Amino acid sequence: MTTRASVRRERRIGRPVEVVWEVIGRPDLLHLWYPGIEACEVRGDVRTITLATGMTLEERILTLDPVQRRFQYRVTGGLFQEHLATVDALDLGDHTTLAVYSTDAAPATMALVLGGGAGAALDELARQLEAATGPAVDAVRAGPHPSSAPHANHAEREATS
Amino acid sequence: MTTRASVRRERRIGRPVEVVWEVIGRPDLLHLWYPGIEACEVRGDVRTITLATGMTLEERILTLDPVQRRFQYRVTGGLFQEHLATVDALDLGDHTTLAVYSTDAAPATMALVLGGGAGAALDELARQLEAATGPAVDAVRAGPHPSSAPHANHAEREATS
Amino acid sequence: MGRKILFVTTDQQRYDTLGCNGGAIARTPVIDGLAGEGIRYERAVPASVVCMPSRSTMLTGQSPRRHGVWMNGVPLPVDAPSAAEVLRRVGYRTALVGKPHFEPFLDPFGRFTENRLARLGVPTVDSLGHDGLVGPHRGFEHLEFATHSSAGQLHYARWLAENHPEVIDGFYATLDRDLEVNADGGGATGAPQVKDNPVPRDWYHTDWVADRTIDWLDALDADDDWFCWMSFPDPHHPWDPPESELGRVAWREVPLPEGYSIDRAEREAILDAKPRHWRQWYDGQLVSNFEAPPSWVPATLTADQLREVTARNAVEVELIDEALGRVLAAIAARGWADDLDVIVTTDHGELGGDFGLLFKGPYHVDSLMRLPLVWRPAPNSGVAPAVVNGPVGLVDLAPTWCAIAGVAPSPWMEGVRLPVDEADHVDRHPGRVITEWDSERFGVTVGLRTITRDGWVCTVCMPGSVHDGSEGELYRLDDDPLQRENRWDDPALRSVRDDLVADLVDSLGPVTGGRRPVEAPV
Amino acid sequence: MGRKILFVTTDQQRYDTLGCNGGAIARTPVIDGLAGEGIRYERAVPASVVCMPSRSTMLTGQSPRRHGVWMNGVPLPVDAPSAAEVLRRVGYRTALVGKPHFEPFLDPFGRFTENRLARLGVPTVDSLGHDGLVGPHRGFEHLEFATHSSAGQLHYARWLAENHPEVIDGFYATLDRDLEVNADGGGATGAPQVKDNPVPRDWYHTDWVADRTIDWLDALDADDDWFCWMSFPDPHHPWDPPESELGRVAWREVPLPEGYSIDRAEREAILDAKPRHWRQWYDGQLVSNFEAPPSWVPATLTADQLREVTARNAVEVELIDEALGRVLAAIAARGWADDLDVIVTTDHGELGGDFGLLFKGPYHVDSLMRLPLVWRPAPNSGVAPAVVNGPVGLVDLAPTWCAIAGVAPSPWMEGVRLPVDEADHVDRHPGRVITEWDSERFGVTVGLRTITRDGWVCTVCMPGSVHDGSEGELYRLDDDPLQRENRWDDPALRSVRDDLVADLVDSLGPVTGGRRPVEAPV
Repeated sequence: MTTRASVRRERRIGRPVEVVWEVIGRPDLLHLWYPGIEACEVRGDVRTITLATGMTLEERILTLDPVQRRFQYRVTGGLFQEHLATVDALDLGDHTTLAVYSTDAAPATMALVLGGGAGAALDELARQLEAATGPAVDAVRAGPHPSSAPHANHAEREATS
Repeated sequence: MTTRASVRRERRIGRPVEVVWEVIGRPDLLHLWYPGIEACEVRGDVRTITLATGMTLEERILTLDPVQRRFQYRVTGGLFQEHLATVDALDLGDHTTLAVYSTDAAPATMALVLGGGAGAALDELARQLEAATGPAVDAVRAGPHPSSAPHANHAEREATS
Repeated sequence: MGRKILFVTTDQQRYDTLGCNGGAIARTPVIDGLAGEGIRYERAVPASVVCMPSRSTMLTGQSPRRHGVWMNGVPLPVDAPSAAEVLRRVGYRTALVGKPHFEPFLDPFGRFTENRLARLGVPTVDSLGHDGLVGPHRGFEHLEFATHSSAGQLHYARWLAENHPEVIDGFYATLDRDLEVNADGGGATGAPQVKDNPVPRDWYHTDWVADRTIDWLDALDADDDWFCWMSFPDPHHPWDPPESELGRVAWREVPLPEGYSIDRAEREAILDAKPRHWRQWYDGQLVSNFEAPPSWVPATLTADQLREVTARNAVEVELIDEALGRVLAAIAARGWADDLDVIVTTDHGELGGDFGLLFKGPYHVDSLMRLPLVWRPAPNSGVAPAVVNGPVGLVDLAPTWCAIAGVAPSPWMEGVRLPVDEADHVDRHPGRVITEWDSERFGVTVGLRTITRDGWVCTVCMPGSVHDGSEGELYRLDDDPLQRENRWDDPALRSVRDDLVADLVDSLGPVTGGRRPVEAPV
Repeated sequence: MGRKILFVTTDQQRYDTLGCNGGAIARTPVIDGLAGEGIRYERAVPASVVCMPSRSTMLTGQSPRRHGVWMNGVPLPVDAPSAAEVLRRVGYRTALVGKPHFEPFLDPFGRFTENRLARLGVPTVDSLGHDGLVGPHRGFEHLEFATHSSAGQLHYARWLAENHPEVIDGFYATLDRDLEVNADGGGATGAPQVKDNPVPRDWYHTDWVADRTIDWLDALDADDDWFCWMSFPDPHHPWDPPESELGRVAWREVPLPEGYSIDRAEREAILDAKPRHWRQWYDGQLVSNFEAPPSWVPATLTADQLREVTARNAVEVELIDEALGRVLAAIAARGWADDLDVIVTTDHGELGGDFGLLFKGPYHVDSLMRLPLVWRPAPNSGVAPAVVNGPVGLVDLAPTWCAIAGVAPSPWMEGVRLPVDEADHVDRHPGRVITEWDSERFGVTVGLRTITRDGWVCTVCMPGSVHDGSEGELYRLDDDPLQRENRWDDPALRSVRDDLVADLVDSLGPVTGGRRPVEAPV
């Protein structure tokens, strides 16, 4: 019996929610703020990430919702019996943001390990945003990824049957 | 192709996180703050809820984590191709709490409908907590459910294979 | 004793489906007769081209930005102001029979009053009004509901289940198993939302609505004043009228709509000159809203499918006209004919094949915005028959009901009493109508703001996930009645556009507060 | 030239596995010899009974509540203070060879330095120290790592993969496919974490650690002073020593541990008198931590399984003793024998069958808390052989290294230099050692606070998801050396308990700041 677990990490970031979402809402920039992810390629709703250990993971982007400011992806390819990552930017109404990175996974151990990575990622995200500089913040400033222009809503379509 | 969706609702509640968790962390009390749920029965990690329309749903409690203050359940029984509900109490550090209720579901439409219910539930939760009175708050005050004493960690075990 | 008000709405009916408006497919002698005796409006414009916002505007006399029902699925607050309550307080008996839709239908928790009422088996429930006074739900003493479907929680579905369960499955399933608008095709052409329905005509919702209306009226005292909103679910899809009636219109002989270009290249060129959401939906690249089957691609629509849909739509329109005739006869039998005001309209139109599209969406053109509207004032009021050409809004209905009842319009009403003729329009009506679209669907946002004025229709596409804020539409109604040529970027019309946009921005006023959340798709 | 320091740790070794401590199963002549020439500690107590917190205490000289590694999986910050860096700054060459575990092993992102180093192929990396000065990682100029497994990112696994890939699968898989501690059984009895491993002894990690240590020492200059932490992964499970060595101990003839009651009723009665987490784990009702296979139920442990595990554990202990002998010989060959201080200890014990349990967890009894500790001062220092009975802590190691090197202990170190004899203990040592347990596992929290003092061991169970704050343990070591009788609720000992608890609370001091998050299970 494989157990599942859910691990949530959060950081309050001293920047407005729109600014935080500019980074979180760019799936192609994850490697610029997630320690241990060295590269990141997005094609349609498939993202391939390369870890510092050399491992590559294929992910399906499930949700990229600028209204809720919620980004979700799922690692595909059999490593997990269950996986769902959710990144939220929550407006606290005082020009600060609560960034929340959740991992649901089976095996449970992987939720814990990915949770650790997510915590480190939020630390780095907060560091860059509050300093208003850093690789991810600079990349956002350089303009959108060609594929992230106003677009149709393919992202939330996922075959589940 | 069935689409999935993820709908998040949140409310800032002017009460400390421990007080908010006292309610959220009691799966047997959901009907006392979720409009349209008329009854709620918990046996082990199975919860059966009865809706105002007479419909009953069976749910599996996946996570009841007082450390993270995260509660998760999944509607079982085939109504959904995917379902995961997540309720978080997030400490904002100023004696206020952000309560977040998320629904991941396929079909997507059900995520929207359950999200609507969750929003109404958070409104009612905030109302009762901030008034320090109401059915759920009063039930918490009356003491724990017999089965919610210090217990072993069955909750996060779920067969996924 | 004052004037009685029969307010008749249909759902998603095009202007051109009525004989009095030039329609040649459906026969609508009853409404045509009312138009001949009363006032026919050539350009009645909704505040929104979807149900819940538009109906909320009728009831409250407010724009969507004020009543807050900014898209389908956002319930009108129970304590929103209600013109029905205004009438009730001056002694009117009040009822709404048929489709309400101020609250979402999809409601497994039974949270919304419309869904609760039939379960409770009571004609109404009390609730707090906008002014803190308790009264019946939204001012209606009697509520009896139906919608397009034989399923669900409302009175008609329960009545069918109790009395005629054998016919339930004959209706088209409006939602598929994923609770999305169903794309399944039927009939002879496989057109979406078409099904042959063996239900006897008497048990179909159109006649049920008339029957229930008549029953309510029959229970009133002879000297009661009354306001009755009779709200037919048709001719909104699904197009599943009783199959016994299909012979009324031979679909193969139905002419294609003027707004439909049979030449694909021409059709697509017209779409391409409009803001991008037009072509994206046509091609199946964009599903921005819940009002059409998400898995149906408009580009697949065939001419024959369009003919069959048009024919069935016309059948439904005829049934409504006949049902209305029965109600009017019943009213006459009560001796109320001379005191009776009848207003007939709809909440919004239907694309109906224009530009190769069906159903509705963020498309602010005549297909969806030019509505049937007829006001037949009480014969004893002495109002002369007329045609009003200038634009009026559904926002003007509530003040009109007040005027009929002889009470002042409430300060929260934004419209003005409908003009009784063209001169009255020039004198009293602002001459502009604002139509708003806002939608959110899983992160995809579309917003349109439209002004109808002086023979122009001008639409600004708000920045969102589809538009960048630079796009818009501009049509001159007299020389382009089908809105085939988008003149937004025409340099010769730049000052016209600037003036209309400035007026639009002015008219919208400040937006206050955040949007209320969407509770359900519909 | 000063004294050289060889600091030898094993992992999860019981006090009673050494001959000098009365052990009769494994032969440990090398360590026994060091004990005979030096100081043997009868009650050396860790600050935590799991690896990462305990090892962090050794390196920093701080308690877990101060260094912040409050459970396995919480990394020691890279800029935590390091006693190795203190020695390096006064000229010592520094190395750590073997198992580090200041940072989590399970690290798919390669975020932690320990895992990065082998990939980078460099002996160390520079980082910022606790005082803002840059130096090699945690003060070590040379780092070469191994752990219990033939898999993973560390040097030993890479060395095997490169040089002897054919033996990798012979090792036990420490984690199962769910990355949980593996419960699979092997050997003759099916005991968990047991496997017959065909690896040749020379390629096993115990000898590899000795080989790499010798190589590093051989590369030093003759007049270098040095501090070498040689850290054997054994005898921590898995119990998969080279099968060629299994004949050293005939498992069927191994006596059952004194702490194991073969009578089930007696065993369970003892457990039932302890706080509830004992019996709950035994019965498989509670998995509170990551240190044992979650799917293994202790109640299923058979006497034969225990014999086989004990035998294999002893084989691993013998191999370590022999490997240490080889290193000491190499040091002697370099001419450093007279200047050499050797300290041998472990990070924590092993339940080893006591109370019917294996592995480790929140169980503060001698099985896990009474550690082997031998300090053989440099022969030329003139320290006389001794046995110290009073309790000392692993927190005392860092000041001891400082003393050996002739530098003052750093102000951030919490312990004192290890006493050289009983009188020195009475004079200088506070006489109490605090041991802390904290764990979180998916919402299940357990906390223990223990004081060892004056022949008592007293544990308070902190309120959490298992305990309500009322439970505890109290043992008198002289008349209950196996801690079979919990006297927490004995009214006759109430004042003793109160005094110990007060001292415990006093010693813990204020807790500052929040807990750092857990990054991985291990």
